[in-house]
Amino acid sequence: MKTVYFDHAATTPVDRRVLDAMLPYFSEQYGNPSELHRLGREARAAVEAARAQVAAVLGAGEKEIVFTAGGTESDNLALFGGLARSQPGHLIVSAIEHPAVMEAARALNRQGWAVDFIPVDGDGIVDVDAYEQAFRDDTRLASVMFANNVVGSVQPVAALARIAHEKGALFHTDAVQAVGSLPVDVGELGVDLLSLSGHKLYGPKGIGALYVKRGTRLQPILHGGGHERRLRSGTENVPGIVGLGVAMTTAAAQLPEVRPRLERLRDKLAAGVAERIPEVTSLGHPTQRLPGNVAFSVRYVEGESMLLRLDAHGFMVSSGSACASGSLEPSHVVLALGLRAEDAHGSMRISLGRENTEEEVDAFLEAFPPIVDKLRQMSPLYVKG
Amino acid sequence: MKTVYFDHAATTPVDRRVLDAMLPYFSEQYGNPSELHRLGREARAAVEAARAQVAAVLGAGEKEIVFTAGGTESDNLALFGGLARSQPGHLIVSAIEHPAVMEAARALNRQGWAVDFIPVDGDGIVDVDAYEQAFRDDTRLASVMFANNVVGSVQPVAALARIAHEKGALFHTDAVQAVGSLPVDVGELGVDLLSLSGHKLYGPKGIGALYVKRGTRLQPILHGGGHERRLRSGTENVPGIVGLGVAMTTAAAQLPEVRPRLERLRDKLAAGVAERIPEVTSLGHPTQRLPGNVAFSVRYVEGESMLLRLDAHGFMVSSGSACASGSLEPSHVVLALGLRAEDAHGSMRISLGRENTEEEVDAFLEAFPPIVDKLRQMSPLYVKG
Amino acid sequence: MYTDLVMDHFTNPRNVGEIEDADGVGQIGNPVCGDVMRISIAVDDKDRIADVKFKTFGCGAAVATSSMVTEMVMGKSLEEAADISNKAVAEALGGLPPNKMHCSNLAADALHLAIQDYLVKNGREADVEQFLKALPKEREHSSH
Amino acid sequence: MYTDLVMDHFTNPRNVGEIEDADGVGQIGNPVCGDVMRISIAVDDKDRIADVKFKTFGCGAAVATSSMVTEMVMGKSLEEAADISNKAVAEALGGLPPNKMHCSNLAADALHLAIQDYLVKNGREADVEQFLKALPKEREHSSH
Ligand SMILES: Cc1ncc(COP(=O)(O)O)c(C=O)c1O
Ligand SMILES: Cc1ncc(COP(=O)(O)O)c(C=O)c1O
Repeated sequence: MKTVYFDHAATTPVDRRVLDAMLPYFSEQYGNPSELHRLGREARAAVEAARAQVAAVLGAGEKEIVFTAGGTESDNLALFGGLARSQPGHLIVSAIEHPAVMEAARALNRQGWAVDFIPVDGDGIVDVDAYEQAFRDDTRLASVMFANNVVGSVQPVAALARIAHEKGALFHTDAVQAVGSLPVDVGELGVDLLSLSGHKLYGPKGIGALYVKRGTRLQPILHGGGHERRLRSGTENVPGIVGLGVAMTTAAAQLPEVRPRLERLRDKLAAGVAERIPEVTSLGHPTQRLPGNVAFSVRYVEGESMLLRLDAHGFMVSSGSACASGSLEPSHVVLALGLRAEDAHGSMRISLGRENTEEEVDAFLEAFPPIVDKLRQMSPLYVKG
Repeated sequence: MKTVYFDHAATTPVDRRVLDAMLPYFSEQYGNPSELHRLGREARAAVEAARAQVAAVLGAGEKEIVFTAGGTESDNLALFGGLARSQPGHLIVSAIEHPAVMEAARALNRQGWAVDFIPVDGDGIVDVDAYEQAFRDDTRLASVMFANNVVGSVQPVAALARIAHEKGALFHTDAVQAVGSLPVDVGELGVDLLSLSGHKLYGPKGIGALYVKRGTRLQPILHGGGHERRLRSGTENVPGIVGLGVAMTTAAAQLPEVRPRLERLRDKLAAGVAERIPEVTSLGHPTQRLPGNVAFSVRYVEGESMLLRLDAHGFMVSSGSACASGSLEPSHVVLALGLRAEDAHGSMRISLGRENTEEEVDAFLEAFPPIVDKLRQMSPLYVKG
Repeated sequence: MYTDLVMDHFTNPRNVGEIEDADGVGQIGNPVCGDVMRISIAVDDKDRIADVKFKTFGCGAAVATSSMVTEMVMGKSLEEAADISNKAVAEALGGLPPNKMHCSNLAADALHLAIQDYLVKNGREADVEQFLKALPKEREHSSH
Repeated sequence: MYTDLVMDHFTNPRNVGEIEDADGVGQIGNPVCGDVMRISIAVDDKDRIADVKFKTFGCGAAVATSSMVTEMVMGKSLEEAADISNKAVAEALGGLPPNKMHCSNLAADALHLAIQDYLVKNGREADVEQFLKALPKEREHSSH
């Protein structure tokens, strides 16, 4: 069976060029960058070249890039590291953050920090007034994601950063879903901290970066040999770092071509689903959204059962965020948009990527309606027989 | 120029079998293990199979293995995670820990924990009496490394763990240098927490594991999606995890053959250096040491200059621990053995690995004495002209 | 995460639907929680389950346990059917992931409610007590 | 981390050794800190450095800066030599890693001490002041 991968927001395949660039660093150029001998120096040079690539794509300085083990670590480093020096005060996050920010904020809350969760509107865009009013004298940091991983909505990050700075707070954005899919320039955004992750942009898993604006005081969360300008100890994951560098460069180069193409496929897919299936609610903002994200809720059926049936037909999608906890709760993001819990259970996310084609979209639009139909026939909630 | 890699304690090349096992997981089997579709399920199965491999080698249960991004993260998770629930109390570490434990202990100290650093004898073995006497009513955890990364000395871990338990404290061992080189069985050791790192045992960089004995209460340091039984959030580094599993299995299978071979080369090398070069002090315990570790201090010359000259002759060694801080301080480990600072500056570490041969050892013994001689001729400290 | 048997029951669910003029109907769960199961039974004059059908809103486990329970009780006596527990259904499927054991494994409860419905409708309240010792009492589940 | 020029000076250090019956000798550093440099000079009757040699215990940067400084001052007047700073030596080498700038970059200081030694030995204390404004005063370095 031909399979169609529509789950690029969960993870992406490593690009051939990325893997080719990484390969020498496993068994040949395997030096530890901290060592002074030839293999060590060559590894160091590779790490620094990758840092320059990441920095260039973000419009950052090389010294502003800290390599981490992924988006989750970057988010945790931003929040815990950015707040470590201060006495517990106040922290602002949006209501639709990824668990990596959400749970870090909750952990800070248990340590004595007051946390405000800023609501979003029905399209999944942060309520800027509520955000602005949430600042207090002791607000140290605000964190609002660049683009949401479930419903794809893109936030007004530059405006939010400006407000945080007016209030004297640091601003962090989790740009894990945005980097590689949308132009992200730290200068234009004016953020202090920005998280990204390799495996969301055709790079490897287990590598990420945190942009730390020059002058931002940050404490490490991993202590040790003092790597990454003392901000992140641990022997550098050289192949991963090299891969991230190439993935960033490749994504940036392809963006002008890929983005409009995915937006067209996205809109076709969303329109096709809405046309063919009654009682579907589309989720997220109609235009202010990730190029590859289509999200909707199907009444009377449950997300996992749609996902598994689609999988049996070769289509790989997600019922929401990939959450290892295996929670059965409906997505907090979809609930934050105002959906009733029973409808939130019927939500589904399709995330398109570079290699997807119009044929695949068409095939999906063929396959999906009968699946929904069959599940609705099986549903005790579905009244119209 | 033929090069000879003698720096396996810093890092190792990824074994061919390991890399081959990893390769499909980059661009083909690239699923996110948290996703329910086929690619996700296959990735989940690969992760769990690797967990079983790691657990089997350590004599642990599968549920006792937490994957991390490396030895540093494992050490930090053990110390911060093992102590998070308690009120600040007392913590015991040895004086020769790797910075990953040392700096974590110092950070805990800044958070209000009392820390005792237990001295070692001239051979680099922890003073068991001093260790035992250091325990207080509020001692929550003791951490003593299995084998030292600089001078190779192997600690009496089982006895130290037993004492900690008698005193009602948790026991952690940093076994990053030991796993793969020596038999390590958590049941025989009786430890609660044990750290290991992939790139020290012919696995990839950026992956590690923490053994967490069933029933041990641990808090995460990375918060998010709840991966790894909530102990370590972040999308799993699937290729890295698969690589670690195969690296563990391969190392364990080869250990009975590799270990005696390396010990013989090690002893030949150490004896050869001592024979050919006057005023050399060998470091660490004569027999209770890592199979591949040769460490010594050469009077009147400085470590880096030896290292760089050896590198120019194709021999890659280390002047001590690979420390990204680029500190010019002499190794705290060598000082803890009782060497004077000026002599500690002349220390060097050779760490042999699987692929090293007797010819390489012989070549080193040829090349090294003239290098020392030349440097001594250049040294204002060297009196005998 | 699901066994092959779970996937088989999910992909090819047995006995989907609703029995017209059923002798007993049981429904459990709550759409807010993401799982609703309805089971209808036809009972013959020997107190045997002559037919059983289900409708389920829920995840793979919810569908599979519903399907499995209908297969397990088809043709069984009410007394035998009443003895089947959620745990037995999960075991018959070769096990369920831990996080699916609590909320999505309610098919036996729905069946028991259908049996109760039948008994009550037929004036046999006394048998309810006898057959259904561990009857779900509109469990905590439905409201959480 | 080291420039090619640093590596060249380290691998093929110029002017290694000790001038017998030197006109001036300067030593700086401390073995405890891991760097000791000794520079000896021969001065001709036109106050020019006719010969200069070094001995150094230390890292690559320490050796390279020592070698470089001897090359820079060979044949220069004492006044010109006195003007050379540690910074100038590092620049002549194409730069040094940041962590090597402080402790391992003392060769110019050793040279200045050698010049001072020569001047004092020859009763020219007055010139010390003039030539060597920024003379290292047995710096903090030696004791830290
Ligand atoms: C918005 C967002 N933030 C953070 C993460 C966490 O990144 P990682 O899986 O690399 O830890 C993800 C994806 O998992 C994400 O989508
Ligand atoms: C004893 C010891 N502990 C911890 C570490 C840190 O491991 P990693 O580099 O994988 O973070 C190392 C090596 O760097 C080590 O030798």
